[in-house]
Amino acid sequence: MNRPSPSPYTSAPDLHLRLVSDPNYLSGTRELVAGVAKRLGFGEEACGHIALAVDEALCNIIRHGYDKRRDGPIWVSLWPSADGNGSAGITVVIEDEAKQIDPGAIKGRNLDDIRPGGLGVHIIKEVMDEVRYEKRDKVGMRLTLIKHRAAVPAGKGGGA
Amino acid sequence: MNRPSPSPYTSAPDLHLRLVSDPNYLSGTRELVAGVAKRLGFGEEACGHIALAVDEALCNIIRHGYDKRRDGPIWVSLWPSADGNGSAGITVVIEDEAKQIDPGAIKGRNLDDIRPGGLGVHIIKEVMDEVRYEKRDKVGMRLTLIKHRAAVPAGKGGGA
Amino acid sequence: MSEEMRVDVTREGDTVVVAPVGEVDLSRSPRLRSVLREAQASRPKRVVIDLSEVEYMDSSGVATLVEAFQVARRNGSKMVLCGLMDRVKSIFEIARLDTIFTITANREAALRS
Amino acid sequence: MSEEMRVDVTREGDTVVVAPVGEVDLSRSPRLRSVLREAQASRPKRVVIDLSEVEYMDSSGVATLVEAFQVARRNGSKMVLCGLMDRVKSIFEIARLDTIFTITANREAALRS
Ligand SMILES: Nc1ncnc2c1ncn2[C@@H]1O[C@H](COP(=O)(O)OP(=O)(O)O)[C@@H](O)[C@H]1O
Ligand SMILES: Nc1ncnc2c1ncn2[C@@H]1O[C@H](COP(=O)(O)OP(=O)(O)O)[C@@H](O)[C@H]1O
Repeated sequence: MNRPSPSPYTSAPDLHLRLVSDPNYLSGTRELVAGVAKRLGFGEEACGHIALAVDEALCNIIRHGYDKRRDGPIWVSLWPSADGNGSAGITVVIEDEAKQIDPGAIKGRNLDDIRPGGLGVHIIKEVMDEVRYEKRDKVGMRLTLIKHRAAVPAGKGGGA
Repeated sequence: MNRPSPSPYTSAPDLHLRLVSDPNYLSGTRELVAGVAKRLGFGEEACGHIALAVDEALCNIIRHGYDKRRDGPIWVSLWPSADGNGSAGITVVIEDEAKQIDPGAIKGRNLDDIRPGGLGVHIIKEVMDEVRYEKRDKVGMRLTLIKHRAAVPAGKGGGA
Repeated sequence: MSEEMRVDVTREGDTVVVAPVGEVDLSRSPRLRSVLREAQASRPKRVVIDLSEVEYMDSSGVATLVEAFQVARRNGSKMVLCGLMDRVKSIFEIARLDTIFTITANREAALRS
Repeated sequence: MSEEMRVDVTREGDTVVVAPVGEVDLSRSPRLRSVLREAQASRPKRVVIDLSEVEYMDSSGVATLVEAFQVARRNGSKMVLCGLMDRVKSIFEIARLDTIFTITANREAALRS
């Protein structure tokens, strides 16, 4: 397995996980992401949402990118991020060596049409602040997800 | 940062995490390990114990290996393992680029002497079935931890 | 390699209650789907899906429930979800499905509905 | 970068109750240590450490409590732990410290002890 091409970020990620595209590892990956988000100061609901977005992105890579192959490599990188507004946040970059697809072709569907499926991209965009799909240099896709920690509205305490 | 030298295992690990030696990432790493162990069929108590052993090992690398530096690399690799007895389990390999120490010098202390500290190695050996410290080729240490999933013959597996 | 998800199925008169336990994600939703198919095969009057022991659900779980909902509608049977934890309710809200499904607080209310 | 751990401190007569909230691991035990030092500085008759909101503890947390225990002994004050969840109790057992500390089920029992 090759390493992913250099990320768009200049510094190495604080955490960098390589996993195989086996649905049994979604759960551990979610726990990692939620656990890190919690330590970065996100509240419980936000941690759950970030983990959900990562889960949905991994599901799509497994189902669409790798056609349910269980041995494709996936890389998940995590950075604590400081944005211009002085509020902190988390940046998650997910890379694969799977099928490439035009980023414009990845979009959530109209939710008025009730049918099974077609919710993943909508969920990802709904819970994250920034969502960017790109083709990697030679093979595979890269998804960048950012969530800001907001000037937490009074009432909702930041995590412990 | 260099990649760790090839592990003693012939196959690539199913999950491979690189993190920096910052205590704030212990929590996410524990959650990853416990989440994976759960999917490999370990019960709740065993998952907690495996995560505790990994936490203690990482604490020791941060405190003793890297002298509390927060930017040293640590690699945690996870394999589902099948042992000869037909029972499954988990293998965790933890590697660093920190100070090397003679494996024989790493041992738990006599617990009758009540004092703060000196519990980590004892805990690791108590909760895991196999514990092996080695020096890596050029720099750093490697710790291999194995836990079998039940049907383990009475009397714990050999420690280091 | 991993254990199968536990899904409890009980029949109470014309009603079948299906209660999955754990995390309904891509690794587990196929099992929920096959249990639901089997439970719906006898065309029960009412299908109650008790989610009180479901700690996590992703869109593959939601899709499975939408599918069961469509089968129920074709069969002329009633389908009710109950016992959703907040984080599970949250995904139904994000998917704007919280108004499509009949959702009750607990199993008792679902059986009375 | 991360928030500090919450540690509630309350005084009831000659007793000081220290209640950390969350996970007491290497990133959080230094904070518990400094709160305990301050709480013990006034040499209270009794120190109750209420662990009912501690979901996780590693050996750095245990070492912090052993240190507080030694300070208490030097001060001639009584130290009691209470409210340990099973996974927290487990680490005291592994460290063979469950018989050294006075441990009660809850805060009320600790205050009566
Ligand atoms: N990682 C990916 N690789 C290839 N195609 C993708 C990927 N992620 C999303 N897509 C495309 O975007 C569409 C919408 O995805 P989604 O909203 O998750 O719904 P669903 O996966 O149920 O179709 C998918 O059908 C697929 O065509
Ligand atoms: N990763 C490591 N690198 C260097 N030395 C270590 C490492 N792990 C353990 N040791 C040594 O083993 C000893 C026992 O460790 P432990 O039982 O965790 O107690 P403590 O860390 O409180 O001293 C340590 O004091 C240290 O000398």
